[in-house]
Amino acid sequence: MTSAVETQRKIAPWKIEEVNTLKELLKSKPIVAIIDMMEVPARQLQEIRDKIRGKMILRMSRNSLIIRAIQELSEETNNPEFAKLTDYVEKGAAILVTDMNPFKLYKELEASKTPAPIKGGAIAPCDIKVQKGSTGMPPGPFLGELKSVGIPAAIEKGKIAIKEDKVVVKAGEVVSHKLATVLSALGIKPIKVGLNLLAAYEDGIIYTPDVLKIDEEEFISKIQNAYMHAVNISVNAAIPTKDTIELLIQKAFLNARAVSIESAFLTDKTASDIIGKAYAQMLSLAGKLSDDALDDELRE
Amino acid sequence: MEYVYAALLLHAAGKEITEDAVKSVLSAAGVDVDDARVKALVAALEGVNIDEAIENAAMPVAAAAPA
Amino acid sequence: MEYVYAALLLHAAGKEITEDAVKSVLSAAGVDVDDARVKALVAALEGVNIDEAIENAAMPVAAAAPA
Amino acid sequence: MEYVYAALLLHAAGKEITEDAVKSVLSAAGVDVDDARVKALVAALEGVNIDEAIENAAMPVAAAAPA
Amino acid sequence: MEYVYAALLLHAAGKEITEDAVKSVLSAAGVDVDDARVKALVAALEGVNIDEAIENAAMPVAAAAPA
Amino acid sequence: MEYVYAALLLHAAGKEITEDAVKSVLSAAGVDVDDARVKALVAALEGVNIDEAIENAAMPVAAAAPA
Amino acid sequence: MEYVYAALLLHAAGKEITEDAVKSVLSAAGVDVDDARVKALVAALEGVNIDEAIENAAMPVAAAAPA
Repeated sequence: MTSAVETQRKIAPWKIEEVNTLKELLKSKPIVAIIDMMEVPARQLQEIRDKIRGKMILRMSRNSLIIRAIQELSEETNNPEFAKLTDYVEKGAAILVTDMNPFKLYKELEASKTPAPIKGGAIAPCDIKVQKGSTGMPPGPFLGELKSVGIPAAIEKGKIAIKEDKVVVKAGEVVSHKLATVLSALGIKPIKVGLNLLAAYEDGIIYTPDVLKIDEEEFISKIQNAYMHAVNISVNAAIPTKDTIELLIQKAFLNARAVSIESAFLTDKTASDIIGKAYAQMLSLAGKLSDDALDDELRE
Repeated sequence: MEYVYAALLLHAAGKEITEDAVKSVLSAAGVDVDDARVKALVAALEGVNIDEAIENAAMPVAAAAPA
Repeated sequence: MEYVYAALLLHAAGKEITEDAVKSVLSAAGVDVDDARVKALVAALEGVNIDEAIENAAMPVAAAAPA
Repeated sequence: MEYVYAALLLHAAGKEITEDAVKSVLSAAGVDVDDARVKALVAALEGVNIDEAIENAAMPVAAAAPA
Repeated sequence: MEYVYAALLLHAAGKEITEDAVKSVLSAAGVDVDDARVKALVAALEGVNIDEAIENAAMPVAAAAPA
Repeated sequence: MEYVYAALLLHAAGKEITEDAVKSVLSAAGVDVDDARVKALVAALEGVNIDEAIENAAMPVAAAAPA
Repeated sequence: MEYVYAALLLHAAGKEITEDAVKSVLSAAGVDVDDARVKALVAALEGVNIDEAIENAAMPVAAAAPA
C-alpha cells in the first residue's frame, strides 16, 4: 500500500525496474505462488534449483517490492482476488511461477525438501527421539552435554553410548539451543527444509497448504469406502449390476441354505450339511458324557 | 432347493408361508408339485425364525489349509 | 430379494429364467410386480453361470495366509 | 431336528432308514409324527451317502461367534 | 452312537430322558438294548446342559466338496 | 455400477432419488441412460434405509478356527 | 463423499475423470460445487489407481471373529 508520503519521495530506479521485472514474471505463467525460502541452506537451494529447472521460475526479492508488484498487477488487470496473495508475503519470500497446478506444485516442492537439523528455539514438528546405542564418539565433554539435556549416557567399549531410546522433545514443544546442538552432533535431522509454499494463485482462487496437502492413504480409503457402500447397497437392496450379480445370487443361495439347515428341511444341496450338523451335535453331547455311557467308536 | 426358495420368496414379499401359497408359487414356476414335500416344508418352518436364520447366514471361510 | 429368489427358484427347478416366468412366479406369490425390476434382473443374469456362482458360495474361502 | 436324529439313530444301529422305521422311532419318543415330514426325509436321504456326509462333518471346526 | 442320538431325539421332542424312554426308542429302532449302557447314559446326562452342548457343536464349514 | 453411484451421490447430496434426478446425473456423466434400469433402481430403493443399507456388509463371513 | 462418488460414477461408466466431468455430474446432482475440491480430487487421482484401490478393498464380506 503506497501512502501519500511515499509517492512523493523519489523511488530508486532499480526498485522500479525490479517491480516491473516482477510484474512480467507474474504475468508469464498461470500459477503464481509465494514461497518462503528462509530455511534453505545455500547448497540445498542449488540442489533444489537444479531439480525444478524448466518446471518453475523462482525469484527472490524484497517483500515490499513483491507486494507492490502484486498490487499493481492486480489493479492493472482488475483482478482484486490476485491482490490477496500479498496477505501471504512474509519472512524470506520469493515468487514462483509455473504451469503446474497448485496441487502438483505443492507435491513437488514437498518432495524436493531434504532432511536437516533442527535449530535452537524452533518448535519440534514431531516427537524427536534418540536411539540407544553407540554415538561413535570418544570419551569427552560430549558425555556431559548429553546428560545435561536429559539423555542417559555412559562410556561403553571405549565410546560414548546412549543408554536407552528416549523421546527428547515432543511435537509442538520448543527445542532448546543446547538440545539442538546435541541433536545436530548426533546427526539427527528431524525437519525437512526446502521451498515452503505459503500460498498459490490460479484462476481467481488462492490455495493454501492445508487445502493442497493430499493425503493419499486417506484418499484411497475413501475410494474403498465408496466402493463398499455401492456393493453393500447393491446386494442389500437387490439392485442387480454386472459387478455384483454373482454376489447377489450367492446371498440368496446362502439365505436359502441357512433356512434349510435351520429347519432341517433336507434338499439336495443341504442334506449333507444337515446330517453333518446332527452328527456334530451328537459328538458334542457325547463329549460331555463319561466313558461307560459311550460305545467303542465314540471313546476315541 | 426350489421349495425353500418359494418359502423365502413369500417371506420376502411379506406373505404367510402356507401350503396353498407355496403350491401356487411352485406351480407358477412349472414345477410338478409334490404335495407331501410342501406339507413337510411348511411343518419344518413352523417355529423357525426366518429373519434370524438369514441374519446368521454366513459365507463359510476356512483358515488357509495348514501346510 | 424376492426377485432374486424367484429367479433361483426357476433355476433350481430347471426352468429358463425369462421375464414372463419371473413375473408369473412373483404374481403367484401375490407380489405387485415391477416390470422394470424383472427386466433389470433377467438382463443382469444373462451370461451368468448360476451354478458356478452357487458353488463358489458353498466352497470355503481361504482366509488370509496363516501367521 | 428330531426327524434327522431318528434317521441317524437307525443308521448308527445299522438299520435301514424306511418310513416305517422312522415313524416307529419317533412314536416311541412320543413325537406327534407328521407323515409328510417322514416321507420328505426318507425321500431326501435317497442317494445320500450318510457315511460320507458324516466324514466331511468330522473335521472339527469351532463355531464362530459373529463379530 | 445310537444311544446319544436317542437322548437328542427325546430332548428335541421335549420329553424327559429316562431309562424307560431311551429303551423304548432304541427298541423301536430294533436295537438290542444294553441296559447297563442305558443306565450309564441317563446317569451321565444328569446335570448336563444339552442345549449348550448342541449350541457349541462344531458346524460343518462348507457343503461337502461339490462333485 | 454407475446407476448405484448416481443414487449414492444424490443421497450424499441430500437430494431425493427420483428417476429424473438419476437420469440427470447419468446424462451429465455421458452415460447412454437405460430408462428401465433407472426405473428399476428407484423402485428397488423405495422404503430402503440407505444409510443402513450402505453400512451393512453385503455378506457376513464366518471364519473357522484353524484345524 | 459426493466428490468420490462422482469420480467412481465416471470410472464405472468408463469416462475420463476430468475437472469438467466431475463438475457436470455434481451440478446435475444439485451440489454447490467447490472448484478447489474438484481440483483436489482430480489431483489426488493422479497418484492413485482406482482399480487397484478397489481390488485391495476388503472382500465384500464382514469377517466374523473366529472363536
